[in-house]
Amino acid sequence: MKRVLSTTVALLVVLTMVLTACGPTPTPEKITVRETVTVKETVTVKETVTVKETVTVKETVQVPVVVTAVPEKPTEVVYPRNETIYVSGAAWGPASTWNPFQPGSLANTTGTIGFVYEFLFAFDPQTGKVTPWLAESGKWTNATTYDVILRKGLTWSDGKPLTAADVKFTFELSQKNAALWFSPLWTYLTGVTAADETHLTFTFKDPLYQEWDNYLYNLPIVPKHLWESKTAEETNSGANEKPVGSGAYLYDTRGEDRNVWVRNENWWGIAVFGKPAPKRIVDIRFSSNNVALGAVIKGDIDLSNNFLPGVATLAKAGYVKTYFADAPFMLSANTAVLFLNTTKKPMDDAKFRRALAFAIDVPSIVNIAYAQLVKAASPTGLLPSLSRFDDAAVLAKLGYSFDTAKAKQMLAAAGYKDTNGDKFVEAPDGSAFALEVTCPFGWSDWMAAIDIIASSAQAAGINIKAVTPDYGAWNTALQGGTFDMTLNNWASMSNTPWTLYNLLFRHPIQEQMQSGNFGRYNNKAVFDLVDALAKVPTTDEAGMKAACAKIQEAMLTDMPMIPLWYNGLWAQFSESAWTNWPTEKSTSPTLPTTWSGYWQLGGLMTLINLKPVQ
Amino acid sequence: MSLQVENLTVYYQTLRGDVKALESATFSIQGGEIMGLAGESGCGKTTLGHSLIRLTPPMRFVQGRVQIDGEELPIWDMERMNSFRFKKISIIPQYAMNAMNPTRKVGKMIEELLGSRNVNFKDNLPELKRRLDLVKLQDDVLDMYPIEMSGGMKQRMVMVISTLMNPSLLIADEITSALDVSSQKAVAEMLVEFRDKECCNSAMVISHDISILYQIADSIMIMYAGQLMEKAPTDVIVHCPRHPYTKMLISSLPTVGVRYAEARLAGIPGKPPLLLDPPAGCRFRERCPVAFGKCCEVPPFMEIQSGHFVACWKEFETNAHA
Amino acid sequence: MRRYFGRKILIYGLTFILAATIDWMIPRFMPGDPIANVMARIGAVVNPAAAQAMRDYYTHIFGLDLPMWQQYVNFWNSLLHGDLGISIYLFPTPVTTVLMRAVPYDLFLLIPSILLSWYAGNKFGAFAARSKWLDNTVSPIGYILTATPYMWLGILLAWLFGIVLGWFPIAGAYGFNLRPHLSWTFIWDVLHHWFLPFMSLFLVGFGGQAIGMRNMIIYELEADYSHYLEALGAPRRLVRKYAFRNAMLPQITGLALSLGVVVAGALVTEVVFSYPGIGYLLLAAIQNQDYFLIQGCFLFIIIGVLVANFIIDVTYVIIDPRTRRGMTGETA
Amino acid sequence: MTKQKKKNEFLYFALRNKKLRVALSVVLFFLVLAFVGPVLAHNAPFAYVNPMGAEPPSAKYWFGTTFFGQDVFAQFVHGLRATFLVGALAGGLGTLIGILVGFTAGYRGGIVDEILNVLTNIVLVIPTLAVLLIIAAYLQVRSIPMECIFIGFTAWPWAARAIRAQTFSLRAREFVDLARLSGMKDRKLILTEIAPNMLSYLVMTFILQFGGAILNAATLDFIGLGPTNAVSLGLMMQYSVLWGALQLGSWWWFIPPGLAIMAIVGALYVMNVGLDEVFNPKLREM
Repeated sequence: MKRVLSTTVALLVVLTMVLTACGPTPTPEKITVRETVTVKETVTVKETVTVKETVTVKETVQVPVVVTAVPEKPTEVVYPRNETIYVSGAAWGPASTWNPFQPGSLANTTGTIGFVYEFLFAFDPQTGKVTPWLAESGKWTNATTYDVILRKGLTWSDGKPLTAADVKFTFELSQKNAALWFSPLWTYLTGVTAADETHLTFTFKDPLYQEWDNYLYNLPIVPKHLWESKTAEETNSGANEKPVGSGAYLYDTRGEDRNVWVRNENWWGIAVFGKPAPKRIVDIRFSSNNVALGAVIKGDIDLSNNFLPGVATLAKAGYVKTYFADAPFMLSANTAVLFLNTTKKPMDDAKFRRALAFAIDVPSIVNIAYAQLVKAASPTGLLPSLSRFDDAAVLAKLGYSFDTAKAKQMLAAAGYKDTNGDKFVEAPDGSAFALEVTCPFGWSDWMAAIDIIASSAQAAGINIKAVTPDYGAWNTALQGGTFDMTLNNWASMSNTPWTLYNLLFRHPIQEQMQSGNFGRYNNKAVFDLVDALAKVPTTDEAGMKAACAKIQEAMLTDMPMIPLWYNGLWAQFSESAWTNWPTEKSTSPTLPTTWSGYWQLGGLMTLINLKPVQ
Repeated sequence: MSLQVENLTVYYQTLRGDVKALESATFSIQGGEIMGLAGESGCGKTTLGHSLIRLTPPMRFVQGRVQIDGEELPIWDMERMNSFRFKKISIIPQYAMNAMNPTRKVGKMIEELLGSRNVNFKDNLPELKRRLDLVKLQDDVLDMYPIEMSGGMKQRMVMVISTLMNPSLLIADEITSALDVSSQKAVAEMLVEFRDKECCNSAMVISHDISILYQIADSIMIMYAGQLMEKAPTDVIVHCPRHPYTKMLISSLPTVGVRYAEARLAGIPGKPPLLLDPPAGCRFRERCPVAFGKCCEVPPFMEIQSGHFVACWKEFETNAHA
Repeated sequence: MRRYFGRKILIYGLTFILAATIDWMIPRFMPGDPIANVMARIGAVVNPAAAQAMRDYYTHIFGLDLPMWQQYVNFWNSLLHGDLGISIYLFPTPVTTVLMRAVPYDLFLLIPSILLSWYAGNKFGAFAARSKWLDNTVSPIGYILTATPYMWLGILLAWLFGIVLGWFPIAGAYGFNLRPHLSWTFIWDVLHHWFLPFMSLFLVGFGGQAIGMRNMIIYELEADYSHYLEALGAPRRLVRKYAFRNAMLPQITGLALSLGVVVAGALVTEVVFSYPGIGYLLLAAIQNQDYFLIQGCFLFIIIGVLVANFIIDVTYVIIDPRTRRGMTGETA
Repeated sequence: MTKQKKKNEFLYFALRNKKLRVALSVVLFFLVLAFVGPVLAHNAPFAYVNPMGAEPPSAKYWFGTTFFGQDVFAQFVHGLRATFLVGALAGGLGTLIGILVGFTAGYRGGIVDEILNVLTNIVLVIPTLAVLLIIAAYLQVRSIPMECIFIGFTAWPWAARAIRAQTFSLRAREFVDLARLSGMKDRKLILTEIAPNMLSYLVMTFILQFGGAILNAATLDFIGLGPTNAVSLGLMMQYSVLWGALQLGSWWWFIPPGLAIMAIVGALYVMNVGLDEVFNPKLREM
């Protein structure tokens, strides 16, 4: 009896502890981790020029403690269904920071950027247009001057007005602080002047037009009156709880597995864009995608941006809606590229690399590993939204497709023959080789994919086996360049093909390649082509196409990496509570996504367009 | 007449069939008598002893009557026996060393035991202490855990516990075998003292150490292969045994005081029969030098002189002629 | 007695120091660059100068720029101040904060499941040992349960009650539409989410305890002292009481031993039901190579198991006089 | 009774013990399946054989197919092999170390015991996963033998503690004391008095370690710290869950592996009790 008693006591005690527990516990999210990294790249594939001054770090570093996020006077504790939208698929860990300058970690509080903090412009991948947001307009008055006019009546959520001074302050934050991701901007930005409340002038020296647009819709504007007092450390890595921004939603609360945002009824944008339909957004972090799958089937989730295996079946059965009614069901979000380590034999041989491109059974990857949720990538690697930059002539001449016979024959022609009768070809110098294709353990779809890559390559006589190290080991090998060949998809939706090529041909080659050109492909000529593209004004589409054609020709000739398929913009939604989701049939479809960094790419507009079910 | 056993038959159930461990035993123990029960190991003496107080599987009651002080003893019924156990008939088990609950202080255990028998502990405490004194144990042993006692102490403690209710019959099963010679003597003498002080009316002392029995027993009963062979006053058994088996037994003891167990009836050819299916008739006959046709029938356990019982056709014949 | 406990405490202290040291070594042994990792997470800057600045910055924050011996000293120093560093995976949240968020869920899951399964298991086992047919009908259940892998039982329960029947939620600690607050709605919802994970922990533990107890009781009932009691006409009640009591002792040690398994079980169970406890946290930390979080979790488990072991040891000694002597090497 | 007779006795009762017979046949069944299964399964465990993806059991695919259209039966039988391998290797290792440590501690007692006890405690409290993590980090590719060694080296404290206790109780028994009093040499004492009384105990310890190892392996595999280059029942469960087998109702994917583990380990435990009854006459059914 004693024990039973103590047990019940313990129960009650602990129950109360749970109630007062301040919240979340991290969870491993294998598949969404990758999505996250993608997300990260959308905001950090930024420039490559070098800063002049390097920052010095203070000796003692104070790291702010995350305080319990339950507000002093809680609002509703049971959310009415008809004014709440439940979404998932963005966060891969519990919220830990609301600092808009830590883009990667923000995946866990998707909304910090886009809901709370806003941008001068937005970008709609569906139309490829960069559209004004905080800014009313912006234009190059001459080759080195860019003028921005802010909208009137912009306000911060604390009631203070948002003025040109705030924008100027934000841009200048990184002028003396190299640890901020956007510090490289100052290698060609020479100054920001605020003529008055709404007029800004940016002056440049030798500007990178292509990248500038990225900044316009990726750099979150922060309130000067709250941030000017922050130290460099606070600015760089402070957690910034209870963020004050200018956006459509306010930070409400968080739990170990969720972030809750509540509509900002005084948002300046309501007059301009309309009022977002859901009063409250509950952003759920699922421990793993299969759990999300269950929630979606039960209708607990209105919009899931998790990668859900087998969703094709569900969509066909009508359990869920997807953007396309049929394969590939999903919009394409980014390109899965097989990086070849060009510093190792035989990957240093362009002929071998090209033969490999033909050997890989992409159709099986699409049909088996993804059950048709994705589609094969264009050899140029560019997303469908940028397909207008694919050069038909180059593709006709140098394009590749799965063809084992052709691969064999190309290998033979290049001098790769099976001399020792092990069914696998040896290098022209007669040396045998055994290669590994890797991806992190647990990323099941990719594991299936590399299995297929390995087996189809073996069918063509190339000795490749699939290996799946743990994420950390994989990441180290990736950035340290010790892998043979590995999958990566860190470049995503952008207004310009330059974003992708900047990743694929990142330069200069460093001993740690942290965000691109992991195969350490070193070719000055191609690098120059990419830099040339960067300097083409975004208005000059013909010029961009010409530049891209050159890059694509070089790329497909040398094949330093092999674009394979497009990972989807995973999105499955139910119409049980909210309707009018964007689909292929919509007149002006926006992106049905909640991923961090996608709100300004149409995510927010999707919310604005939603209609509650009566 | 303390104990009266008639035609008691108890078998052991095994997967191979019944082991006929005790075959129609008929004998009695007088009030105040200490009877020694001797025989080779496996001869059934322990079976006899246990069947009188705790007849549990694999033991199986086949037939027979047992009376104690003229009262029928329902030995085949575990539950009904309870009222007799401890009060009428009690036992000092062979395993006295581990007989007490290791996790209870001895005193506490006794208290709970008595309590369970609706006997008031407090009332009996003085008597208990007196008897502890009798066996030269301090009172504070009651506050000890068994593990804190030596082997000899435990032995004596169990002796006290078992006799606390002044049973009419006390069964002492190999009480000395685990002890060194000196404490053997002590324990044996205490047993007698207990009887004299009427802590128990009569006793059945099971042992294969005839030398011990010789010291303390008034009479000795010899068993062989589940059958009673001979019972007589101690001196008679030792000095003029009548049953051929007893004769060999005694003569095979080079000097009194040698442990019986070690002297494996060196003189007698052959081994005891397997009791799974023993030969009909006298089970000793195969080894018996004087065996003859008649021995194929079971000999009765007849009193040839007052207090002297023998089960041997040869003996009866010689008697008849005499 | 005091001497005995003195030694015990010494042993456990020593165990703790060694365990903690090993704990400290673990991350330092691991290949792979934590800073590269944290930068990858926080959003790497690509131009060399800025990258270097960031590297130095975070290396310093995590104190990895110090000589090993000093890192070790700092480790203990901060450990004694209850400071376990900053989580990489949840930068910039302190590890202790992260742990404290998870702990309640673990206690909530573990304490009831351990105690109840132990208590019920023992009762049930003793009950099973009562008669042959009970034994033959009841024991098999115990064996099946104790032989079931935690996660599989979890999967089955989730599938059956969560998906097929839809009676219970199979993920999270409380509903999506709730914010923690004190109300029956919320408490009910929490219990609703807690039930299935609790059950899968409880059932497996229950089976093990029941079987253990059943076997123990059988032994004890055949022990000499039981026979003696019966010979003296003690009623079954008393005999059973003693047997049960003595069978309990090994069961208590058994409980201590099972703790490790239960923790592992909790981990997988939490994975299956995405229940936000330490075990779960640990897995996340491992997969994200979050040194400091990993250390935190291990230390927490180590301390937990040690304390539990010590408590159990004490209880054991209080109940069983024999151990005291066995431990001090004396013989009767 | 002479030794020889005793042996026959054991055999005699062993063959007549229901528990033992049933348990043994279950284990043997799976063992045989593990050996002949791969021959029956005409597909490689990871080969994508069914273009239709996940399908329920059929004549062609006895246990159905996975989400990717892999043959579940093939994975199952290969997984069984891994399971028995782990049980034997890891269980054996654990028992061996356990005996060495436990017996020495129990028999010597005193300071030796103290030291070994501390050691045991430490290994017992170090979360199994810590060591695994190191291994996982060092070996980018983990193999089953590795897993065995790891499990063996973390599981022995159980055996050690149990055997230590048993040795204690034996050491305290009178007959050992007597033997010691009569000046018997330690070695002889251990061999003649203690070892025989321990033998049954050791056999049963091994059986328990065997089962424990299987469960441990399954757990590790399930949380994704198992072998990265092999198929195992635990991995099957992990994948089935990871790929929404529950939500998509592919019960044939996650039921068999768990069921097999349960049956094998359960049988081992029952076998343990069966042997107990054989070795310990008091418990024999009459």
